[in-house]
Amino acid sequence: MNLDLPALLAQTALLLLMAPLLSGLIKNWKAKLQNRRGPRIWQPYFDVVKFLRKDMVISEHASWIFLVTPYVVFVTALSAGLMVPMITAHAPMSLFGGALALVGLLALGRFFLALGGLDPASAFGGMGSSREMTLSAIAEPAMMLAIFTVAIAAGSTNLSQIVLASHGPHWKFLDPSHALAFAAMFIVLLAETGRIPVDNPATHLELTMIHEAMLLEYSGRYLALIEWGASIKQLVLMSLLANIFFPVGLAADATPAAFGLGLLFLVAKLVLLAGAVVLVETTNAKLRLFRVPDLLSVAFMLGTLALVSTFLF
Amino acid sequence: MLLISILCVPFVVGLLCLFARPHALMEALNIAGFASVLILGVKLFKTVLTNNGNAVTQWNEFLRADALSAWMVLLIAIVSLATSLYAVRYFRRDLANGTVTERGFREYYVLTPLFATGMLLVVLANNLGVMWIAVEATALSSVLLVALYNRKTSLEAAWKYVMLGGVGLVLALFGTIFTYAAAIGKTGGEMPSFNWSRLLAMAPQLDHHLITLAFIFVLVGYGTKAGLAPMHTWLPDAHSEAPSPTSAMLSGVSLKIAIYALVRFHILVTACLHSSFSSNLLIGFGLFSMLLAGPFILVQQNLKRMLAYSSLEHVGLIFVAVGMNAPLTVFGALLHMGYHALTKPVLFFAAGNIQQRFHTLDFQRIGSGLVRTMPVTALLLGLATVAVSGLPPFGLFVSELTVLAGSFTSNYAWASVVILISLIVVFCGVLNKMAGLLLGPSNGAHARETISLSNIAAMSLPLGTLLVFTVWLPDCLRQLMELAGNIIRGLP
Amino acid sequence: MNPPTSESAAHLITLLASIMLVLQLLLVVQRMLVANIRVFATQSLLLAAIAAVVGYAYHAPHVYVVAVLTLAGKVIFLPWWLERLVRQIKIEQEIDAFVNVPAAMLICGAQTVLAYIVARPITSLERLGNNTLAVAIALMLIGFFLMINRRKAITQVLALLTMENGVMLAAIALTTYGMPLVVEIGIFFDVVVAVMVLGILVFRIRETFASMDVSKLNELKW
Amino acid sequence: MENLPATLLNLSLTGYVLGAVAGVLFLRAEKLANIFTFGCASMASLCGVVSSVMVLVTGAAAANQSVQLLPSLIPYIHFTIRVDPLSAFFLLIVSLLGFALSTYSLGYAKGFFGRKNVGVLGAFFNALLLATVLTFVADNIWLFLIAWELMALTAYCLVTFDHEEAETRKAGVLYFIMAHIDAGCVILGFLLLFQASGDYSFASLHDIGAQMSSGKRDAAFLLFLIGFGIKAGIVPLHIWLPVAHPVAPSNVSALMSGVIIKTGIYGLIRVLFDFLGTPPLWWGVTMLTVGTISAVLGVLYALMEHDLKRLLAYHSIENIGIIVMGLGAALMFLHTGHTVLAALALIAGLYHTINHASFKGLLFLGAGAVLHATHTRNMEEMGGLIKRMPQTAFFFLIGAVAISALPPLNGFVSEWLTYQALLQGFGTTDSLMRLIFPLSGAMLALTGALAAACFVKAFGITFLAQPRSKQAEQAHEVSGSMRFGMGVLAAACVALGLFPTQFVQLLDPLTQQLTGQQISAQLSLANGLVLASLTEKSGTVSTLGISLMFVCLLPIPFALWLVFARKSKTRRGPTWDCGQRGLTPQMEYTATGFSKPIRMIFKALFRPRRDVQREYEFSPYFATTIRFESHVEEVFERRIYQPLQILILRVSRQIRALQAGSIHAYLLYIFVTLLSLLLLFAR
Repeated sequence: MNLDLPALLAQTALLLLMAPLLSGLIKNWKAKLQNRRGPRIWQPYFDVVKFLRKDMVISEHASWIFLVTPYVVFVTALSAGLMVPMITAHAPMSLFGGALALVGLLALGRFFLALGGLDPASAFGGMGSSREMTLSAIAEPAMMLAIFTVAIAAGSTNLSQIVLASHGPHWKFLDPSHALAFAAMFIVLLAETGRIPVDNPATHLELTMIHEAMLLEYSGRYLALIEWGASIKQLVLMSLLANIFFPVGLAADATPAAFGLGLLFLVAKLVLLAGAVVLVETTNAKLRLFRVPDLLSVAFMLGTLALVSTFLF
Repeated sequence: MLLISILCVPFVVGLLCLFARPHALMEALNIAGFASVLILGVKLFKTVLTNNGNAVTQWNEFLRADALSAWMVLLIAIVSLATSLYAVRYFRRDLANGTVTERGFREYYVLTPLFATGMLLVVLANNLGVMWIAVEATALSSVLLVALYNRKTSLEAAWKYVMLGGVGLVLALFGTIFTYAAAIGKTGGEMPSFNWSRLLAMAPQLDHHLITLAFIFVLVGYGTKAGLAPMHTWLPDAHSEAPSPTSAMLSGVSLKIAIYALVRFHILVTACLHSSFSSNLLIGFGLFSMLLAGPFILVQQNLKRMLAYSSLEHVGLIFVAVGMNAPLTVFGALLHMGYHALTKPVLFFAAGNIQQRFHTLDFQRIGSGLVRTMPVTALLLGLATVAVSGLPPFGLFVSELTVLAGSFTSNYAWASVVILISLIVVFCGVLNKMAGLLLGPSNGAHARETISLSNIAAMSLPLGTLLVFTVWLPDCLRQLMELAGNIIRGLP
Repeated sequence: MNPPTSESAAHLITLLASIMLVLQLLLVVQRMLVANIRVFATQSLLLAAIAAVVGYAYHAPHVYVVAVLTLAGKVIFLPWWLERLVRQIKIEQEIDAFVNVPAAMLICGAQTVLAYIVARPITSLERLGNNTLAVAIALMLIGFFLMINRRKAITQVLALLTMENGVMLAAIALTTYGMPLVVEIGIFFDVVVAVMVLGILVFRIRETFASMDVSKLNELKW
Repeated sequence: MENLPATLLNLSLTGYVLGAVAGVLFLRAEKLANIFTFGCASMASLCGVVSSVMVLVTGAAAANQSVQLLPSLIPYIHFTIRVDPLSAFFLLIVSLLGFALSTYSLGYAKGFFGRKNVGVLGAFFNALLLATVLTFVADNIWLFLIAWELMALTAYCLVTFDHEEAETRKAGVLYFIMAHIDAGCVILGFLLLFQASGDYSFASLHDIGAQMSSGKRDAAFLLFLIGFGIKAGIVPLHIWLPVAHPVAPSNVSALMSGVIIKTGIYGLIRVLFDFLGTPPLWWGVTMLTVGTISAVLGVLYALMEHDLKRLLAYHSIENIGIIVMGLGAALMFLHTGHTVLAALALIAGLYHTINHASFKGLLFLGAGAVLHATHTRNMEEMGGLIKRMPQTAFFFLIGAVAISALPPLNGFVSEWLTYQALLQGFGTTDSLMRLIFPLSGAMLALTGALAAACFVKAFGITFLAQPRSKQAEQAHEVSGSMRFGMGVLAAACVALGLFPTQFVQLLDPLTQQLTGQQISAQLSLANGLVLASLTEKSGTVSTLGISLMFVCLLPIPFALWLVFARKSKTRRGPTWDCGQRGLTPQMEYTATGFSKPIRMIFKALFRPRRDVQREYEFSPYFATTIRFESHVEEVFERRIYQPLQILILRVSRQIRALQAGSIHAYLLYIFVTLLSLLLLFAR
């Protein structure tokens, strides 16, 4: 085993730096579409820095779980990101885990986040934890089915292998199974990143909060870590979607030019995806909590159909 | 001489008790009598073994003891001994309570040895007519024992017992006569012998029609005595109303005596007809008995009646096992007879203790939590329940599994499904009732039980024997049972 | 070898057996207790007669013993004892049956037919008379039916005894010589003791329940 | 020294016997009883651990022979044992858990002093362990069945240890009845095999299925599936499990959930892979389906529980489902002849078996510690325990993370292997049947996510936030031996999580025995750092690597703190209370509330019923008291078992009318019997 240290460092840096940008981009575009000026694209960076500097108030009921959670969320999201191919087909940590490990790591972060929500004895935190765990649970099978579809086609759960396999002659995007799986995955993405119509990231209204409710007691640098972690997670999922289903432009050889091209392609794909997300967010209203399962069951059905169609065609 | 002394000892004890004055003397006579029967029984069993399986005969083959008889003698002896031990404490207490009169007390000690004599005669008589007479004698002596308490219910039970038993015995007599008639004219002019061994020797020549008819009558007749459903209806009544020592004798050995009688005919019929006619009937009635016992136990409210139905189930199992006629099943049946004879008395003894304490056998009125109020009885009752449910480490597990395994070597593997289902149903009922009885909070008011050493001894003796013979079955006993099994299966 | 069957003896036996059957039917119809006992005594007398005829016709002296025992026991002793019992316990004279008379007759007829069917394959084995065996089985079955049909304890005892008569008839009919003497005597004494035990019970029941109706003995169930 | 494993095993068996005897001897001396019974048990199980590991490591041909334990009883009943790799593996599980539990019990049983008889508890505890060990090592039908029944019996005695409670007695009865049914099925199944082989020894049963007619083979399969399935607790045969496990003392619950139900798994593996020969396809499909259903329903019902131990018991059903999924997949691969894949699926199942033993044992011990400290199993009365029992909380958290299949702990590893087996199964066949693999994989994903939700609830409500009751407030950390017991299992969870490749090597003799393949080399990459699913290409994972990654990445947040936040201050303050006058424990989210969204989403299954009663003086909006009750329907209990029970009882009562006391009726029965026999046979 040889660790490609530069690639590792590069991807870590990429994840850390690009994640807030993506969040900012989405926020900005959303505002634009809603005829608002909106925050600057760079605003999330400032937010993170501001939060990092601020003093913290920690609930007197909270235990060490509350203190550990931000680190866990941050680290798991980052580790998950290291398993996803971003610029080149070879993710730096792909040997340490593939799609399943990625899902597991994100789940670990969520597990602690939910515990952190419960820890300060506030009703909001509990509510948020409860909803978050519920929705993620019903999103999980759809996500797995979508991943299985591509994994079966590639014969691997390793994300790099999946991407490499899709380079091969047999791959075509027009393959119905891929299209269906992509649709399923896209819905799951909306749920996992807390987007409308599943969750409204901008709300602080008690009854509609999901993700935000869990963070209510967090402040200062802990909040910064969690927010940053969340945006990394969003980046990870979106690049996963982008690179698995559209494995174009990934750097084939280790030349700076190829890397540059790869980065360019990645950004382009992410921008497109962000656009799609923004479109969906703007054109839809948030669903009632108990309507969300309907949406996710659609995703599940799409995933199943994707599988069936690999079988049929 | 051996056979005669086996018969005479209890008979003389019974007569002596008729005239003995002191209570202690009667008790001592009983215990001593049965102890000597046990010793003689062991001697008989050794003699049979050293005789290489050939029967011990006496009085020109009037009395005959082969391996099967020897096995039964052992069972009768040990159960009677345990019962006589238990009876000491039981009847003293009853006498003190005024539950039983002085006359009843004497009646018990006179009739029980006679009852035992009758049973011993059943298994030792070679002549089928004498065997019938002996069965009738056991019935008559036990009827009065059942009615000993002279309560309304015990009279009712005794009446049902004697009427149904009487009808059964008349039918059995019919069958016995037919069997005898089947031999007439096949002996070349001589008067045919009524001896079972002779009849067996000439079995193939016996008249087939008559033998078939005979077996039907014998089956219904002795089946009534053995508690085969649907002729079993007297059984729960008699077993529940009799004094507990008598219940123990009835359930522990009396049923098995009737089984023994029926099995003798079964051997004869199979040897004659060379068909599975009697086997099929035994299996059919056995399975029906087993199945019928379940529902009654599930919704049972009376402890001793539940035990009686459990006997019904075990009798059914023994019949099925004998009917299957495979080496393993027959061996299992004999084993089962023995183990069951050792288990049931303990249950009835415990029930007797409970009855004397709470003056009822109704589960609801006894309440729960016997482990607190009567720890020793509860422990022994619990162990015996485990045993009777066919769970290890007690022998009934081994015998039941042997029967089941044997059924898979015969043509009747399907029957094992029925057996298992009924065993499970019965288990559900017994467990449910017993758990409610033994466990749980006690209703506090009662003081801790006082229990005498003889009581504990009487209850632990069979249970201990059972445990010993479960983990260590001496070779000689096994040989005896194999010989007996061969007799049942009609092998030389 | 069997001694040659005397024609007239055979006829006589058949006749006596048939009368026994008729008496049995009479028992089913008869509602008076004492009368019942006497019918039974008569029936037993016929049985004793059959035994005597057999003993005479076939030169089987020990069958005489059976005849004498039957005469002493079932014709004289038991009826006397039962009548005494009836007097002692002062039972009402009426006996109610479960099934009314015509139906009972019909059932008895059916049982007789059944008895003939059952006995047919083995009539060839009968040593004496035609259909004596069938009559014996019919006696037994009707006795059984009688037992089921009657409510009074004492009639049930009586019914049991008629069944016993059937058995004895069969024994004589089938085996000619009767059974070995030990057995005969043993059976006889057993029956007598049985009836006495039953009598004791009847007496106690009467004392305890103030009634002889066994259908009221239904406290023990399930 | 060649027979050291056998000697150790004998030593271990003797130890259990001694422990049981000690329990009986010291019935009246509870302190001595405590020390001797549980001391013996821990020593004995330690011997068992060493013995089984030796067998697994050396492949131990020496131990793989029949050993006569006692002289035989009747010529056909032999007490022979044999430790083949399969037995050794399960012996390892029972001994490992037995060791942790025994040490735990040393402290736990002190809670019973003066209240209950510790001697009885200890004696039965040893007896149960003994019976379980015998079940695993028995080498013939008789010994197996005897051990099997003894296990049921001793487990019953332990379940009803606290028999003053009506709930306990009912649970015990239900457990024992189900155990008896299961024994019945197993007996029938074994006898079918015996019929074919004519011999009782396991050696003679090897591959006996090939000599049986397919009808009998299928019958045997179904009987074993029901029999062992009841013991293992697969849906819909599970109903006894969530009832019986919680009412037992916690050390016993842990043993039952950790090991006893695994005897069902052991039986299934023994029978299906060793005895019944190449399976038809539908066996595997059935197992896979049943496993999937068990997993999903188990976790769903677990979510509805607010009784901590019942919740854990339902999770046992879930995990058994996952194990059975692995076995089912393995059967399907055996059918298609893919023995390597079969070995993979089998490893997944076995791995999950030992994992479940360790984390479920740990969780039950944690629950026991909580119960010990708070005297309640109701989660709604707990809370805030993490501050009062920090170590217990930490161990429980490890168990919770492990059971939720989160990396890098052991639950994740085995589920990862299961996923891999399922995914690769898709390519093994062309029939439509192959869709079952990814679909059950998706259900496995659902299960895992729901399990995470459930343990957020279990841990969060129990240990976090404010105490919800006085007892919770006054709770205190448990004794050292109890913490040691939990620590052992927590260490096992971590070790099994971080070193999968090393552990998989132990399974080589096992897969060799059952599928003829040794695949640990194919599963290991990069000197054992990385677990691969047969090839590098088809998927890899490294829990150790992930943990290292965590460690390496942690400096980043610290660096951020160093750069930006060194001057920031941290202060403790009250939780935001929306301007009310302080938060009270009543305002916290409850366990019931936590699972409400799931209850609503799956309401077709749960059929929730709620019952709200308000008492008010002026207007319903100003209620003085509100009573809220919420029920969830147990579908199988309500729809199958209860109607069945009612039906049986009703029929029984009707049949009872046969014996209504009338002597005439009784005579009639005899009469009719006689007449019909005459008519049938005597013409």
